[in-house]
Amino acid sequence: MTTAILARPTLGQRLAGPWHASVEFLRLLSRRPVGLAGFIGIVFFLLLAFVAPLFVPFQNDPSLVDIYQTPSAAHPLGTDFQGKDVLNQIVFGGRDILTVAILAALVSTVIAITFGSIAAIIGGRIDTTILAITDVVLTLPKLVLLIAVAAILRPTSFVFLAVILGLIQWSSLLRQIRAQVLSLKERDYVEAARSLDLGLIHIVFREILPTMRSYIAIHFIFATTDAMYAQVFIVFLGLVPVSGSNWGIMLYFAQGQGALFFRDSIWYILSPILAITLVQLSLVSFASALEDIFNPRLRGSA
Amino acid sequence: MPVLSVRDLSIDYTTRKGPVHAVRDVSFELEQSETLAIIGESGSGKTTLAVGLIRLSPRGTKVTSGEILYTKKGLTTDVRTLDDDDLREYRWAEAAMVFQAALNSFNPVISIWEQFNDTARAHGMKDSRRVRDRADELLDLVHLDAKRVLPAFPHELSGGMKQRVLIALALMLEPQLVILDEPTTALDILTQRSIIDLLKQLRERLGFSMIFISHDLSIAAELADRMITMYAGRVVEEANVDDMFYRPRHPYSVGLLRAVPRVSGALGSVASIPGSPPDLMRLPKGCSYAPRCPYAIDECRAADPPLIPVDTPRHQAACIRWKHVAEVLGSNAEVPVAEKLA
Amino acid sequence: MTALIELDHVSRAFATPAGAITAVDAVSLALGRGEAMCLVGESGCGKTTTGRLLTGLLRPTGGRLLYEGKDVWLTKGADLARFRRAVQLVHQDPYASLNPTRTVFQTLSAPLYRHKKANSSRQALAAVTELLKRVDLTPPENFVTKYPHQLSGGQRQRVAIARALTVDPKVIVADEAVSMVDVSIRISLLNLLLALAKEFGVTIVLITHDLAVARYFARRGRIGVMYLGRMVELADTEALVTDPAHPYSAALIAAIPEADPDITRSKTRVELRSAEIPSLLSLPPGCTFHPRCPLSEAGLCDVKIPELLAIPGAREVACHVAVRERTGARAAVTA
Amino acid sequence: MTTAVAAKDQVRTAMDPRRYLGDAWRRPISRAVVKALLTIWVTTTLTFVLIRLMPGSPVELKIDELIQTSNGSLSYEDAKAIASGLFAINLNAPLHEQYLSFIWNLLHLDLGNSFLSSGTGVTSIIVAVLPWTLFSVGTGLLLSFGVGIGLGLLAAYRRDSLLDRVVSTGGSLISSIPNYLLALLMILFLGVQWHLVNFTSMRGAYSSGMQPGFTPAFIGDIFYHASLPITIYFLSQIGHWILSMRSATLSALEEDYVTAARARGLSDGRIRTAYVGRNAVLPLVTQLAISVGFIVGGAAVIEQIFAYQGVGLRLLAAVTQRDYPVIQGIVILTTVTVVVANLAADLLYSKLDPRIGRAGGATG
Repeated sequence: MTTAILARPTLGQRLAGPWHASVEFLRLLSRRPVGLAGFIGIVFFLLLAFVAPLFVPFQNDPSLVDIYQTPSAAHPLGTDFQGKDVLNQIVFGGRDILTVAILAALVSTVIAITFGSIAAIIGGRIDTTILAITDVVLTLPKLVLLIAVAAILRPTSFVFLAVILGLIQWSSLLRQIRAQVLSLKERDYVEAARSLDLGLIHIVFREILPTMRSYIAIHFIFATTDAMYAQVFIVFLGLVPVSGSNWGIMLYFAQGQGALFFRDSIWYILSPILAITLVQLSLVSFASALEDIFNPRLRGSA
Repeated sequence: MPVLSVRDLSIDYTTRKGPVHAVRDVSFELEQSETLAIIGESGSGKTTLAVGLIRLSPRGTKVTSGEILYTKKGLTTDVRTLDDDDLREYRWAEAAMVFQAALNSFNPVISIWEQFNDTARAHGMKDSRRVRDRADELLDLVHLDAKRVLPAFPHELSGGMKQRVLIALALMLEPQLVILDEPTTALDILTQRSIIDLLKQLRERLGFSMIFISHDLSIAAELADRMITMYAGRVVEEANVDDMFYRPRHPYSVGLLRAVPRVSGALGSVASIPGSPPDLMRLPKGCSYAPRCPYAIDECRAADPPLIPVDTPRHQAACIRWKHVAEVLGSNAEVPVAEKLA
Repeated sequence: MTALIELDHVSRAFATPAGAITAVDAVSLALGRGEAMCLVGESGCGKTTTGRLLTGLLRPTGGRLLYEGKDVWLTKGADLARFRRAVQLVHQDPYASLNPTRTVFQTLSAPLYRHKKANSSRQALAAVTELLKRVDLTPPENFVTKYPHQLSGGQRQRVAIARALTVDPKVIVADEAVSMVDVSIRISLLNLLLALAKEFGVTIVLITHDLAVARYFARRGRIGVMYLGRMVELADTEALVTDPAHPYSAALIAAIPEADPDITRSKTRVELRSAEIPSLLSLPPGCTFHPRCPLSEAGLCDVKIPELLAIPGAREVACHVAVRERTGARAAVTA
Repeated sequence: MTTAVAAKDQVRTAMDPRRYLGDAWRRPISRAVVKALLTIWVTTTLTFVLIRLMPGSPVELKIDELIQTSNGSLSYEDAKAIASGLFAINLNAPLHEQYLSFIWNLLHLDLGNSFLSSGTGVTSIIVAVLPWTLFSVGTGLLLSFGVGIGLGLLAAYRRDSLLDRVVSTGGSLISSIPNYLLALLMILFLGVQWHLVNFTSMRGAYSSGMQPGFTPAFIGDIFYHASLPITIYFLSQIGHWILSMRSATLSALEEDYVTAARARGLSDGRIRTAYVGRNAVLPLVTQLAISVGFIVGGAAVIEQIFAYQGVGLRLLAAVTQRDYPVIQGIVILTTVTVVVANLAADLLYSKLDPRIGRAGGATG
């Protein structure tokens, strides 16, 4: 036996655990081509949105002679209605949209985990109240509400936008988290921890939440896709003040300027569509692969 | 002529890590009106064997060799070769199965009557008035009130009632063979008693053959004519019930009998079997029980011992040390093992 | 001698969607240090609830739980925490009682750290090794780094027992602790629990539906038989299995199939008047067993709730008829 | 195990009158009704707050606008009176009275008048457009639900076959593309690039010369105009149904009662429908209701892209024109529609699953 490792078991766990877990995880992921492609896609778009702008110069000068050009060496994805380079806009249009989506997902996931756990663990009237609010919010036609709220409040900062998006989409995740915690709370090992007097903090953070890690990760990814959907939705409809560059705004202009019906503008309009679609696809296929890995019941026999 | 004759049956199931040999070269015969108990612990392959008999194995399971010969009115067929339609007919009309999880054996969203009717229609009884009469008669046989039970949904019945309904349903088509997987495990003592008595009564009255699978030796002591002990997918001993309980010859049977305390009579020298069952993917060389066996010698680890006749031709054990076991147990009196070893 | 832990007419009611039920009704039970006793009964008899009332995981809706003579539910803070640790529960299902994401070492060391029994990982490792040896998981180094899914059912149950031992409990309530492990290793687990009672003076209450297991475990102690929330008989083990006084105990013993063909096939049945178990939602008046009881007397059993009374033969029984006949018999002898 | 342990609440608390709402919340059917009423109340209150109380709220904006457009001929009070009429709120009354009269008007389906076409009631505007949205969304949803559960069931039965891979990968691909992008792609390729579909002729809910009525020509025309939105609703939802049904079926297939039904020799068809399908579809019924809310919202952008005259397009027009009474009315009525759909689904569920809403447990 390696007493050396055990002499510092917590450190040993920290070092050996995540490393082995990541290797095992990548091994399992490598057997799922779709999931692996999704993972690579996510890494690619994160690099494109957050790292590439550091190396590429920003081109924002309209050039009226170059409008709606088809792809060429100078403009690999052609130009838009103002003659601006499309590829450049794709590179610079990712950061805001991904930031808002991730931030919104964070807001909704944190709300769902916090109040879902509180409802499940404390129970009683607090549970009934939280559950009632959640059920009501779950039924609301959220996109209609989003349109109304955006139209009236006109969010200008993207943090505000992220908070609004996060605030409308936590409900179904909260219900699921609550159900999970409720069932975990009844587990014998949690009862054992109670009778060993290990304390609420230990029970929540050592016994219950770690078991839900993968579950939360998967739902965080799905929440990101939902937030991105809703975000592009209201940007495309022109309901948030148009400024800066992002893929949704590209679409908004493309439609507003009638580029949709102009045959040569296909690269201009297709680029943001593909960018958004590929991000969504990557997220969804990665999340599905995670589900597959973490939930053996759905696992194929392969 | 036996009703069922199983020969060298082997069943594997595939996992990520490779095939698991769940059932290995199992052979036995079941006579008309005979009751056979198959005893084994978790992982012994007894349930895989039971569902294999009506070819109901789950995905990823494969019968790798052997025959399941079923005989009716002098005609013998191999269940393994039946086509889909014949197989459907064989299931329930010839061999009915009462599952371990009787509690979950009913579709929760349709009434008990519909489940009776479904079964009848599947076997060509289209006249629902006649099905109704038959259902009334069967429920009466298991001492249930048809008027109350038939319109009910499964969740409205207690565990014992569901088990009775399932037995009634099993007898609907007058099968020659009834297979019961842990028929009383989840039930309370008094309910368990009434189910045992009911099975005895019905067997006497209707004359069907019965195979039941259990880890519970006492059910076997109550109901069985003959017994099989399984360990790590193999039959390690086969004997009539008295020989098995009072004159076991395989050390695993001995250990199992000694591990179960009793309520009446002397307690004797009760003891567990040391160690735990082997990993079916990495079976030890030779006899798979050898690592836990108090009587094992070097020879035991050399080759897997075949099932050979001991004492009488109808008593077989897969142990080269069976004579030694007989010596240790001493007299052949009808005294339980734990007392002989005390 | 005062009892270590005592239930004094403890009741527990629950609200269910269909109405209120009383799962445990005025049960009294006093246990001494190092005692190994069993509670038996069928499902719904309240034995599990009684076990949880003993551990303080459930609050009684009536009666008192006494530990070292003090009412536990009147104590607070440190005293209550001390009680919680002194009484530990071992669960039925070894596959659910250990957290799948934590190693044996993590499971066992957390309470050691929490209760200052170890301050460094070196101390924790030494203590964990000691605990593993005590529950016969040897060599311990083979087990410390294992996750629950790498262990067999019996091994998991031993880890669960070791976890209970981390806080030096005075009482262990083992709820069906052996019913889900393989038949062949049950006795060794029971022996482990018995050794704890004998060597360390831990009081152990084994809750089981299996009278044979109860007889083995409590062979030098007592068995309590419960029916629909009430204790119907509490007696020395051999007295109970050879000569049950309560008609329900008698019916159970007569009904149990035994692993011995000669005995089991020649048992005489106790015929009950009804096979139907009354619902906890509408319990019969008087003795709850009277609608099924072969000895039931109209005007007595269906009216008056029998109390658990001590009668000759090392037992207490809650049955009007049994008490009358058995004490009457003694009166006749002495006369 | 005693069954009693399952019940967590103490008797004491059940007697507490303050727990009545809590108890109602635990009973499925009363819960559905309470939920419906609560949701409608929350939305209406929310819109009231948004319109009336937010700083720089539409009411204040409107008053300013009225004063400005009249070049000072209107006093603040007069402008406020006009705004009161437009919003159907008496702005001089105390807040709680404003709120009560707002709710009172609402109960009489009086949602005020549109800013732009004065005299036109919001209710009549909505009544004119809502049916078109309900028709297209409903058709798309039911089609995708039906086809989706069929394909999901099939994929689960042929697990790991080529069909399964194609259907479930395809389903997951198509469900991850936002529906408005699907619509854009459709216009881009089918219309502009390949000239397969004449989009301009399909604008509107029906052709201009058509006489509304139950004539085959009119019905055909309706479907012609709605075909694109319906296709999009269908495509954007079908993946979800396929995947949900597939996984629900896979878990139903592992249930003991399915094995037991096989052992009884039941035909595959009967097992597939009554034993596997019926149990697998149950949880999806609830999801069906939730997706109604989602699609009705998504309809806004789809209707705009295809210029289909439904409630979504009207909502967007109101937003650009800052016609707040119409926005408010549409939000409230859409919510009511969605809530009614949810209520229907909840009731349907309790009919389909005998375990819900029936007193449980014969004794035995």
